[in-house]
Amino acid sequence: MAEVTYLEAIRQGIWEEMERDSRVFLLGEDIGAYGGAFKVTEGFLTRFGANRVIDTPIAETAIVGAAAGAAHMGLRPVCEMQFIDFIACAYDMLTNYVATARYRADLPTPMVVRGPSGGYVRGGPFHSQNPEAAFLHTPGLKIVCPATARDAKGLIKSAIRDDDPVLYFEHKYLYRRIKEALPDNEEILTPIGKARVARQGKDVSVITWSAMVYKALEAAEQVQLEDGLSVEVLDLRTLLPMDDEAILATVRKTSRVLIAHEDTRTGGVAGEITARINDGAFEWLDAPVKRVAAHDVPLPFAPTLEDFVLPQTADLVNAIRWLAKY
Amino acid sequence: MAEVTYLEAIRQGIWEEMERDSRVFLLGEDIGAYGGAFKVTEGFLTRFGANRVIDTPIAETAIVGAAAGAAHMGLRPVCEMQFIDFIACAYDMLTNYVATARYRADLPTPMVVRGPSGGYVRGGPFHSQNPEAAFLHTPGLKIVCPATARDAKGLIKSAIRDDDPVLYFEHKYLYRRIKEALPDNEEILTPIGKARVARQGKDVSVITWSAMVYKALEAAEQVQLEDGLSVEVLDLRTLLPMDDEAILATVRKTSRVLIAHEDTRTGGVAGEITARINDGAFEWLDAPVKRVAAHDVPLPFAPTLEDFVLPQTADLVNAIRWLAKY
Amino acid sequence: MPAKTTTEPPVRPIPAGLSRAQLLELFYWMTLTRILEERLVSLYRQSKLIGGLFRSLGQEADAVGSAYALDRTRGDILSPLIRNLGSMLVQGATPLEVLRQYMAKAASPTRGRELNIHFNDLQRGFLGQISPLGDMVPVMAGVTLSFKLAGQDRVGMVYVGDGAMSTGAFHEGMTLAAVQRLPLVVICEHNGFAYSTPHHRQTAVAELRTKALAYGIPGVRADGNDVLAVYETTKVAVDRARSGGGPTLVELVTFRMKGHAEHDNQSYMPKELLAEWELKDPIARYRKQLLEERWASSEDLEQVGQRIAAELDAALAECESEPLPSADTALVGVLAEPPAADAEWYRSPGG
Amino acid sequence: MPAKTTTEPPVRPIPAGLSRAQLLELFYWMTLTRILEERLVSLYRQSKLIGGLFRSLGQEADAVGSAYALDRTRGDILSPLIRNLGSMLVQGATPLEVLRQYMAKAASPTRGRELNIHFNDLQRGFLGQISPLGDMVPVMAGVTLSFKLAGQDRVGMVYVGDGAMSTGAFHEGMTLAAVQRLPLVVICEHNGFAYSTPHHRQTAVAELRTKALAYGIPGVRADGNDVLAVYETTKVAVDRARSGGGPTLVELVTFRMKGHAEHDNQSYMPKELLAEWELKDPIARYRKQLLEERWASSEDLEQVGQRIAAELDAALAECESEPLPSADTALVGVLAEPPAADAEWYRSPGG
Ligand SMILES: Cc1ncc(C[n+]2csc(CCOP(=O)(O)OP(=O)(O)O)c2C)c(N)n1
Ligand SMILES: Cc1ncc(C[n+]2csc(CCOP(=O)(O)OP(=O)(O)O)c2C)c(N)n1
Ligand SMILES: [Mg+2]
Ligand SMILES: [Mg+2]
Repeated sequence: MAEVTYLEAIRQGIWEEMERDSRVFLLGEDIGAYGGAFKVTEGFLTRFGANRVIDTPIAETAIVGAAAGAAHMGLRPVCEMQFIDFIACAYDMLTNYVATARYRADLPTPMVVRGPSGGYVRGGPFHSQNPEAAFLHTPGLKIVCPATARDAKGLIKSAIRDDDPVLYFEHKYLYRRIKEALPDNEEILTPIGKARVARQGKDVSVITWSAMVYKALEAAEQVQLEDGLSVEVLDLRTLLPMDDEAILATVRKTSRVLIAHEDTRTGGVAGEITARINDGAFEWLDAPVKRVAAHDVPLPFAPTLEDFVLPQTADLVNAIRWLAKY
Repeated sequence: MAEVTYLEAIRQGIWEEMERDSRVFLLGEDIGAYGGAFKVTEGFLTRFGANRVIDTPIAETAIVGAAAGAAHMGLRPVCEMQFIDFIACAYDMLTNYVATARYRADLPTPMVVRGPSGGYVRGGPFHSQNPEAAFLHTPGLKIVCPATARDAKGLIKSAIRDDDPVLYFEHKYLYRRIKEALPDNEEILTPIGKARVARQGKDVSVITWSAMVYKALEAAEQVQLEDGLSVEVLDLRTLLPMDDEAILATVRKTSRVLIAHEDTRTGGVAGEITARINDGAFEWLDAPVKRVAAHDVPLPFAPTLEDFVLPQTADLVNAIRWLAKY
Repeated sequence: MPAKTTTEPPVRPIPAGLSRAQLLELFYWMTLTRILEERLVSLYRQSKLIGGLFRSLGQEADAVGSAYALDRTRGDILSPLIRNLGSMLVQGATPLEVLRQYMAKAASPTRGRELNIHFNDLQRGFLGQISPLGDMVPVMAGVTLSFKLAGQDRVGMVYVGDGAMSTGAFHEGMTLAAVQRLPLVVICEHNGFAYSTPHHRQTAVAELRTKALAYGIPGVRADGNDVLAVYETTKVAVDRARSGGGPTLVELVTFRMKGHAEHDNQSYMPKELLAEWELKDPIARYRKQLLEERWASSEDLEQVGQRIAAELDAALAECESEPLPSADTALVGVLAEPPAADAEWYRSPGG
Repeated sequence: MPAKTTTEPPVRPIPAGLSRAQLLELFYWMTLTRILEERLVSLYRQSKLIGGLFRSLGQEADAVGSAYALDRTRGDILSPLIRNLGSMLVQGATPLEVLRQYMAKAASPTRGRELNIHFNDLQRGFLGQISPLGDMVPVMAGVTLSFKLAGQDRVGMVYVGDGAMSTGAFHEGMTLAAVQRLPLVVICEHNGFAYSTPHHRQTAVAELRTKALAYGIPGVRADGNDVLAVYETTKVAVDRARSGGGPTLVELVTFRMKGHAEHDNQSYMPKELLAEWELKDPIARYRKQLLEERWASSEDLEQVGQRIAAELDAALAECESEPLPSADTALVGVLAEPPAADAEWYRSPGG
């Protein structure tokens, strides 16, 4: 059992899959000699060679499109977006070409697009985005957002083995901040489409994912101590396909639900989750489903502004108390 | 009062604004001599000249980006996407550059991006899309989706006069199918951000927009006759910013709500609306908010398949009855 | 006086190392393309087709001649555009498949999910396009990257129009293919117009092969209405790609004789241009050449026409009465897992 | 022996019609760029900056010389990249503004909303970039389109790196600007690397000016470390644009002497290359030239240094203790109407 960071876990996951399966190869900007902007692929070029670790021009549409073409031919490309924000430059290729390939043309397109996402890092409007919501309404894609080192490793491995395109959004705030002891000789494969109960509780449920899981756990701890409230925290892990069973189970258990995400509120993923809860467990609700999300503005740079715009632990505490009192 | 089609209404709206304001000009593919793929800008080149009706290369990112640059300088560009599906090719420019310009840099960017959207026309997966959901979570954009000829005219005029970027999604199924008598010498300006009660009712509310409004009205008529149900139909007209007052008003009135849209269900706009209803009128709900939306697949081409995938009037009837019985 | 029989010796030897049989094959593919499209037009007029109809009238030589330069036995793959019906036929797509696609039949290659010639078979060697222009260039860069990584001597070919070359996707795909020296031949069909937009409003570049210079690859140009010139020029590019020489941009100069699609009467099109190119019709011209050079006899060409008519009659007879896909197939196969999308509740609201 | 006073006649006449005063101005802007960045480095090391720090060490001449070719009195506008601090200074951006941006101060041009030199003032003539590379090319095409439509004789300038030229946005913007003959000068800073990616892995093209051919516009090349050559070459392009001659691609050959940003120790960078370019330092070189040609005296240059030190001391003193923006400004100004975004309920859950 070695202590590994979230970043190291991603690294290990990709490494193991490349060792296991010669069809897996990497495409991205500065991923070779440099090892990627955040060093996720450090050492890969030396180990796997320039044919499997390909430095590309600055051309996200070409990276994603080329990955799709290679995937059709039986390879298993893993694309890095240097910052996930730039996935916007491949939006057409991902939504119109990649996502539809199997349905319209029976073309298998097993590929992964991954990259550093998320805020709380003073990255400003173009190095802090959470693009989940932009792809949630595209049939044909899968979306995963690991919160723990274990899932970071387990989900990248499952994503690479998946027969369909998977968007893997890793949170750069977690890269080196969290550590976890992972078994050295156990193969970790987190199933895509399955949520995880991060904390058991009975009074209020917080449904969330990625870095927000930690704020939820902190808030749960605080209201436990200060209010004696028992809060369940559900870490969705996969957003598409969504784990309805797990969502409805926690709703039926607590009847009070908070959905928390880092992205802006309007049009965010919480809307979809609310609709599913409303649809599947309406009678179980003792209070309105509430959302804690970022304010509806582009994410500003200054710490005072970023901290105000993004949800903080205290906000979750407020929201949980409000629900408990309702 | 002349009878004008939905398409003619758009045409008149743009024409009037170009006559009124010399800062307004058009950018797009084949909009000049050809008058656009659907002839929305027919005759404009002759009247306004090549400086105000600019045929561009096939380059959506350049069209949108150039419009933004011109808008910063005080002009009021109206961009046509030949089919709205290709707005995906300008996704980065719209969400990262255009939408953030005012907030991050105090750059006014008054521009309109419009184009034919929607299905029911045997257009297949790339000529039938409804891109609302892709932009709903981008602060800094406005989104309008007219259903009537009056609003088609009133909203394009308001969009052109708006000081911020407006996405104007016109439904190609309606282009020549609906006609309406519009006053010749009244200036029609539909306010952005205000919904319209398309039919008064007290038993069930259907919240919808664009072409789906007509299916809702048909369904309302049918259940009135066959079941004596009184259905209210709310035509949102603007999706961003959303008219919460109008939404909550109809919910409080009927306590039974159906949200209907043509786009696929998962991640669709109905999720956001459900969350707002749940948040603002939870206690008023006598039944779960239900959604009628397209099935979660790329839109197939064959009539049998398209008709199955897209919501039909009969589906709305079923859903309304289900809600009334609940 | 054209030769009556093929026994007489050719006036000149056949160029490009082609055999008489191959010359006839080229004639067959070009003629098949045209007649199939003419059949489609009459079906379109009888409203038996679903959706729009796209013609390649006058461009049959560029499509057929370029595709013919590929080696089907080696597993070469091309990605056509809407005017490359001929290329797909050469790669083994059948008229029956095309008719079924245009009629959205259940038995069509895409089972009624996609339109017209948007279908593919990687075994036979064609990858259908999607509508957003330019996207197939990066995708074919990926296909040919897989050839390179596997050390295969296969070649890929992708078609772009003079209009599609303005897209960002084209540029990014070209940049990647060139810097990776991928075995990709890029065929630019310079047919003068992009929908209603004339070439000079699309780009400030006169000869489109010039764009190759921006990628550090060779750019060549040929008369797109001369099928043998198209073949020879493309073949050089294909051989270069196969031998590790990287991509080539091949500009084929031709003309779009019909509107963008059947609905478009091309009122914007200068009549003189049409008249001028009418005289350069690639099939009439090739026919004349075959006869004058005594590379084929009129009987040979007659037979080709008869064979095609018979094939198309049979294909049409087979598919016309076929059913459309049944609705319950609509939800299957968006992903491998789950195998089908949810059926929406409102279809059986009781349940 | 450098001249001691400016009274002695120049060895050679001053090129490009520049005056002594202008030569000193160029020296001032280049030196200001460098010293301001050095101040920023020490602030960065003291963790007084927020976010990353980008240097243009070794590229001051290309930024300053190109921007200097614009006419500020006419309302020319440029859009810089991250290494074009010098261009922004020339257009009137102040060190105080830059310091405030890097410290995310409330009084910064973007009020703490955007980072580093991502700020703009269309009056002074600079439009700040956004991060996604290439996007400013279409935007500046639009800015210069507005010049053309209004019949103004203003010129726009946009900077792209050797890496950014691979983006689809660059290609689309260039295609539009060229076909519309817009008054846009495109400056390509060929500094050898894009982050860690050497030029030869970015594109198969050796001389980046070659890419101009793909757009049917002139492509020229100059030594980016020779400020006078940069100025002269760019000036020709600016004059062409102003007189209706359309865009020019100006390739300025230089080298990135520091990592992509301060966090990057550029372990990937061949030491020889750095050593080689060290000798070509644009400021040392220009200084030498000024003295040897007797276009300026060492006193003149001394004074420039002193003036800059004083200005920077003052700027730093003024902003260092300034406050960050107050949180309540965060929701204002996403749209003109409504004027502010909603405050989320969870901040005052009672209400
Ligand atoms: C990205 C994108 N924008 C717009 C369109 C609409 N469109 C379809 S075909 C066409 C013209 C294509 O012209 P060209 O590339 O020259 O091919 P040709 O039709 O001449 O063979 C356009 C604008 C599209 N399919 N994709
Ligand atoms: C579309 C996009 N992809 C990736 C990045 C990340 N990125 C920022 S700067 C950079 C390198 C830019 O190199 P170049 O254009 O040569 O400019 P230089 O830094 O050399 O001045 C990259 C890859 C980005 N900003 N935008
Ligand atoms: Mg064309
Ligand atoms: Mg560079």
